[in-house]
Amino acid sequence: MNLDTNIDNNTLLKKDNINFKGKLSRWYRFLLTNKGIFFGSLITFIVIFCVVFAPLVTTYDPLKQDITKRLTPPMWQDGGSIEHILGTDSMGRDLLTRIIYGGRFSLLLGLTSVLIALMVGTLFGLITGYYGGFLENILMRIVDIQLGFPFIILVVIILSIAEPTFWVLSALFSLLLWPGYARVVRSILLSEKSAAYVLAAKSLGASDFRIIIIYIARNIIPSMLLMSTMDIATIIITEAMLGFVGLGTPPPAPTWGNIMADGKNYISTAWWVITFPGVAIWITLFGINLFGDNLQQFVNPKLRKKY
Amino acid sequence: MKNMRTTIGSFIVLVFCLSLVLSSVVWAAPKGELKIGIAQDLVGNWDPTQHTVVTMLQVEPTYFDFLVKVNIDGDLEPMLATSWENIDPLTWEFKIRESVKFHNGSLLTSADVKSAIEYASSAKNPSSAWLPGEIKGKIVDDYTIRLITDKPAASLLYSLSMIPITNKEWVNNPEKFAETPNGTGPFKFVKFERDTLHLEANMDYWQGPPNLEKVQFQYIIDPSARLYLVKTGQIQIAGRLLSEQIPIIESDPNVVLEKNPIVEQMWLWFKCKKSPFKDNPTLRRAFAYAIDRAGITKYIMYEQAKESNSLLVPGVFGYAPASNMPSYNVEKAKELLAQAGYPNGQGLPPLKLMVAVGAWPKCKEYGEYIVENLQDIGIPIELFTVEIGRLGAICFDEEPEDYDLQITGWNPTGLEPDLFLRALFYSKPGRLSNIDVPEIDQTLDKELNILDLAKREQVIQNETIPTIVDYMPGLPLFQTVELKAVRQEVKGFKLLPSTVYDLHGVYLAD
Amino acid sequence: MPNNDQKNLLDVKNLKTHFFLNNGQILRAVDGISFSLKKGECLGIVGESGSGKSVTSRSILNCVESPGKIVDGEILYEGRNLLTMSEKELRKIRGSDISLIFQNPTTALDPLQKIGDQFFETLKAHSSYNNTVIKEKVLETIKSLGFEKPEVIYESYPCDFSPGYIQRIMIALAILCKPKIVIADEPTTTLGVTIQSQILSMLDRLRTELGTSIIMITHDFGVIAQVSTKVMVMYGGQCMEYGPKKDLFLEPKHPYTIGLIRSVPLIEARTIKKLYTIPGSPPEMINLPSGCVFASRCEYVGKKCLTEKPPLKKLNEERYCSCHYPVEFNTRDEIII
Amino acid sequence: MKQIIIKRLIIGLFVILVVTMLTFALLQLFPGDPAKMIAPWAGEETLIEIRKSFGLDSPFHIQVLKFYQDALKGDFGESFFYREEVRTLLFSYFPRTIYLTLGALLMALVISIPLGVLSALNRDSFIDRIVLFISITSQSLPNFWLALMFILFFAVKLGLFPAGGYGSWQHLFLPSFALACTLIATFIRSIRSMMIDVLEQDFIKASEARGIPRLYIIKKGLRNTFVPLLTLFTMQLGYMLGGAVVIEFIFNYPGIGLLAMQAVLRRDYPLIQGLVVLISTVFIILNLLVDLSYTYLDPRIRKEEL
Repeated sequence: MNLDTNIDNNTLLKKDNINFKGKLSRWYRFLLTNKGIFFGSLITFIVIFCVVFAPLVTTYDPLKQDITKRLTPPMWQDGGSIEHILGTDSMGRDLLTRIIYGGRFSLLLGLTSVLIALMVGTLFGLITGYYGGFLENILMRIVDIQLGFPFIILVVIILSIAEPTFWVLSALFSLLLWPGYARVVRSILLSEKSAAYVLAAKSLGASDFRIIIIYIARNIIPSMLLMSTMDIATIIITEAMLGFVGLGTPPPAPTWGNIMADGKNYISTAWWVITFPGVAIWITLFGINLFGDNLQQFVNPKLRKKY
Repeated sequence: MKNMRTTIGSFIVLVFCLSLVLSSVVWAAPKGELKIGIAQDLVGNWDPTQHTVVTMLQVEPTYFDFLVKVNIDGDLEPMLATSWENIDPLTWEFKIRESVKFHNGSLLTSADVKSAIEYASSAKNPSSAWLPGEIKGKIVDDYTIRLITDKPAASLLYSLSMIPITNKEWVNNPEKFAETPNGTGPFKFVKFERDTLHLEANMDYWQGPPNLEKVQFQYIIDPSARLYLVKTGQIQIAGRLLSEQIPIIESDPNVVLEKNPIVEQMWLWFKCKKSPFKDNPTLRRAFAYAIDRAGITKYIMYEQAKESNSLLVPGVFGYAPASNMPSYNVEKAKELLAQAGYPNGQGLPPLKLMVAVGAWPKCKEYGEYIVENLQDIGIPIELFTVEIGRLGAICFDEEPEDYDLQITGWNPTGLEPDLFLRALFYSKPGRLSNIDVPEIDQTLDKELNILDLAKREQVIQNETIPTIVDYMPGLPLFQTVELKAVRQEVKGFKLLPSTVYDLHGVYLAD
Repeated sequence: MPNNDQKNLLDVKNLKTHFFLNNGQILRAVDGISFSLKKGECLGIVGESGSGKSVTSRSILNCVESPGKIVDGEILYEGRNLLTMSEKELRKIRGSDISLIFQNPTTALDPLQKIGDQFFETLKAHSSYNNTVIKEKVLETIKSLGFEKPEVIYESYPCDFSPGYIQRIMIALAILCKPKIVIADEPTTTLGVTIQSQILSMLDRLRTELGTSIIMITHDFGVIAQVSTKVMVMYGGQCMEYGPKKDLFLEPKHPYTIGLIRSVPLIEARTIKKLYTIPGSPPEMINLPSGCVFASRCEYVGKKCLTEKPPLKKLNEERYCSCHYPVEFNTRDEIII
Repeated sequence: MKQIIIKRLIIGLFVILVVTMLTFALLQLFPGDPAKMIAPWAGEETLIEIRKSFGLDSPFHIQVLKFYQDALKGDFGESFFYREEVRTLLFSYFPRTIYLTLGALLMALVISIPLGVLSALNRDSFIDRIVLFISITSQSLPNFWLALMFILFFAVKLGLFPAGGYGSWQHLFLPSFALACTLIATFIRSIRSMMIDVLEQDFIKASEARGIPRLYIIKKGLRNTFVPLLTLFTMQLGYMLGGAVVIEFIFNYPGIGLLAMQAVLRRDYPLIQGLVVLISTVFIILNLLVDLSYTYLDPRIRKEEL
């Protein structure tokens, strides 16, 4: 008895309303139609463009001091001049140029540290969450040891021993952040591990590695996206904190962090020195978060709107 | 039965409210309490000989007295010693004031003075740095004592103005000393907690009880925090403020701005035992000419600094502008640089200027400016910022590999010239510049042994200072002007050049 | 059969629920459904998946998920139109007068809350007893459905029981406030046959002993046969045929009902014949054909079917059929006993 | 359940041991000399005396052994700088940081729960946009800038709150609000995405169909977000202690953040060691509590564990 089901396949394909042109077109259509992603990526692109092609955007040298023009207010305030649109800092250097050049360092620092922390943390989280047992205890205790160390003490000691170069700082910040990722990934693993689709995959003979990477990893991406965008801000601001104690990047190299640290003492008289880097951070993060938030909808089907 | 889980949330909230209720201490200051915000921290050890921390030296005169006192004009005044005379080049005899009581009620006698001075001068204790060497005390009777120095020391009297007279029982067991000081000062020690020193009036003080009931010295790390606390009235005096904060102070009717030059000077020190500065005074003078000291004072520090044109500061015995002090002259700097063997900076190894952030105000700013000044004449130099702890550790090293020049301040809180010249330029201990030149040692010894004040002053001004400036171990950048915000209800508060707190005459008008 | 002079408990007239998709198209999930329900009756709504039966159940309680909206029609419950009621009034009815049983028991209860608390919550929302009385009533309802240790159930969590057991608990929850109507949306689809019969007998007892009328939504004819007193066959969001179970089973008039009945494998049938299946596939709800929705798959299709949408003809007092050419068909001669 | 706790505490002790060993090693490499911090201008022989009084002259391993012997007896030595028992110092400074962190947590929850729920309920509406705006702003503005603005505005101009220091709840309000800002950003976004997740689930529709009032349903939704929120908070706690340093710095609020910074800057080894032990113990206990709360709050996991 043959079961010739009379549903012929080509009728399904022919239907024009179900779009089977292929995965890419779906991405393409989604990215364009979703306003959030569009604006988010636009803002982030502008920021990255300014930061990367800094010499084109401003003609000033970020390190050139001009003591006589110290703490001149921004253009629109009285005493401000067209030359220095956003005014100058405590050493008479053009603030806008320093913010743009500073962006290079801060954004790069933020991104690299978050990426390293993300990789290490997720790896730890996946292994401990999925396998559990003895291995989990050891690795999670390493997380405890790492969290146990007060950050400020660790930073001051390490930055006194090692020269605060870019890589030392980003290693330090990923040291600060990776336990967070490990713990979140582990908590997601705990709840997903017993989910039906994982058991189904296992029953189909999928190897542990395949299950972790393909099945469970997809559930981690949304929260990772959420956390990493926030951590970039934390890093930039913590780098400013180091500026207070004289531990951050060696002057006169500008970073958003140490521009703000310098501007702190002049907050009531020269408000712009500390405010504009803050605004720069805000704009960058607004772009990234807008992009990340809406991308999250695409990645996480639950959040995607039905129909 | 309400389920258990919400109890976790409510438990946290409960603890929080409970603790708040318990700790509600009324913070409005009672009229008779003067609260002072200080910029550097106090050491928890109250034995005055166990530290050389500037803030402690500034605070000690409120609960300790000294044999002699330096008044606002810089002259010596009798205090616990009513009179003194010089018997021979090595001994001085002091008459001790009678019926002076310690805080624990015991009477002050020459035995207390002997134990205090000998204890302070022994090499074991840090306070020996202020004294010209070991001092022996010989008791003549209950109220007269002779102090014998191992070599003639014209600076003895001024140094004694920095050695507090403590009770002999306290000196014998340092443990007790570390807990609570027992002096004869106008205020008594109450307690030290949360970085705040609490003092109360000493009713039977020999000059009569002070007008203030209580005094508090609170360590507040951040300048803007200090200023805002004064503006909201939580403290009455805030020290070490920034010139950018002056508009805020002046715009506030109930806060008065106090501007006083003090004995602190900021220096740029060359490491004279490390190449390329080793045995090369011309190179050091070339650097000196390349630095726009006037610019720093005018543009960066403006209200917070006064130009310094000598190794000493006005008010210190023997001060006079040094004729050969270099001023900002780029051509001369280039010329000297070539003479020193590095035309336009060729051949100079990459140098590092060390600056501590958070110790002295705006140190980083003028550090960056100096680096640019030097780079302008071709010198390969970079700024190297460190935190205070690291600076303290490596600022005396003779051949540090991390830096070649450093910016460090020097504030001996005393007006004796040797606290500047001898302490900084004598080969041993050769503090910050590690200069080791026999000629400088000879002129310093010569000046020390002259007992006649006028002659000593002449030697200091015409011989000692010019020779040191020629060798240029360190360039004085500017004299610090302390900016203090004082609430207008604080009356009778005056800032001594030695930055020491004299609160006996101060009172709070309502 | 309960006498039919009683007033209808629930009267649904020309109900239309459409989904407005974000790409502008309109999905007519329910397109003009009318039926009525008397006390103690069990209306079985049967149809393939996607025929709009679940949406109908949700529309009755007016809790259709977005972007669905009820665009037309009336739902009279004891004379009051549920659609025009305020949210507050409607909430009083939901759960106490009309309650809903979901298809998938595993996700129907809050995983973090004790089962007892979920009962407690529901009763508290619909009554003003004090807490101890509510707890007793809850335990009493649970015991009344034949559960041995109600206290244990009260204190335990949904994950502590098997899906079948949970579904029986859901029934207890549904009848907690003594509702007049219980809507069961495919209650046994995810469960095994033995559990299915227990659940259906439980529902049936509700109807016979307590007189609560039931709307049973399913795609399984066996369930319809076992429980319902009246049947409505739905296809493409419209009612194909509606009438008492016995008549509909024995003399189905609408070609679609005939097709459904003929495709039910009968164990008694001695000769093995190729199983009859209805050709084609369910209609595409977004752009439904103009004429009769079933036309493209109907064997008895005529000219009019393609152009004119057949109205719901009233064959006799309780039989309706929406087909231009109702077919004379008798199931008995199909089954060769 | 009990053996889990005991096992974790034993491992916790092991972690503290490792952390203190790590600190000793790091302090060896740490440039700087405690004696010079007390008496910067003293001569070399005096410095040797001071180091002897601190016990730094004895070889490294003896120092370590001595530390552990005393630690077992609960004595963490005396702070070089404050000349006070490390234990009493920590006990007087630590509660203040607890108030600060709890205050910040409370404020963050009070602000972010309503906003998170609001934006979850009316998704992609105008309110959602505003809440996203608030969350991004509160997170990208540096906390020290916020702190200074709060002082300038609330304390100095309006005089509502003290500008700093520690005394009663008024002193606590502004610093914990400044600290709460970064927390608010994380909480709002997590609550929003989790609430959206939960509200889509069947049991919520079932509760609505049972006529359960809207408020209860939101409460149910929130309870489901509580566990992940707890994880987020403990993760932020590490940052809070670090972040608190800046807030304590500006508000001159004497908590362990400021104490840690000064201890390190002054090379106060016993105080550093004491702080490391204190903070790692806090984290161990906290992590244990959070893990236990997983099992306690979420019956599904508890069913597996037992």
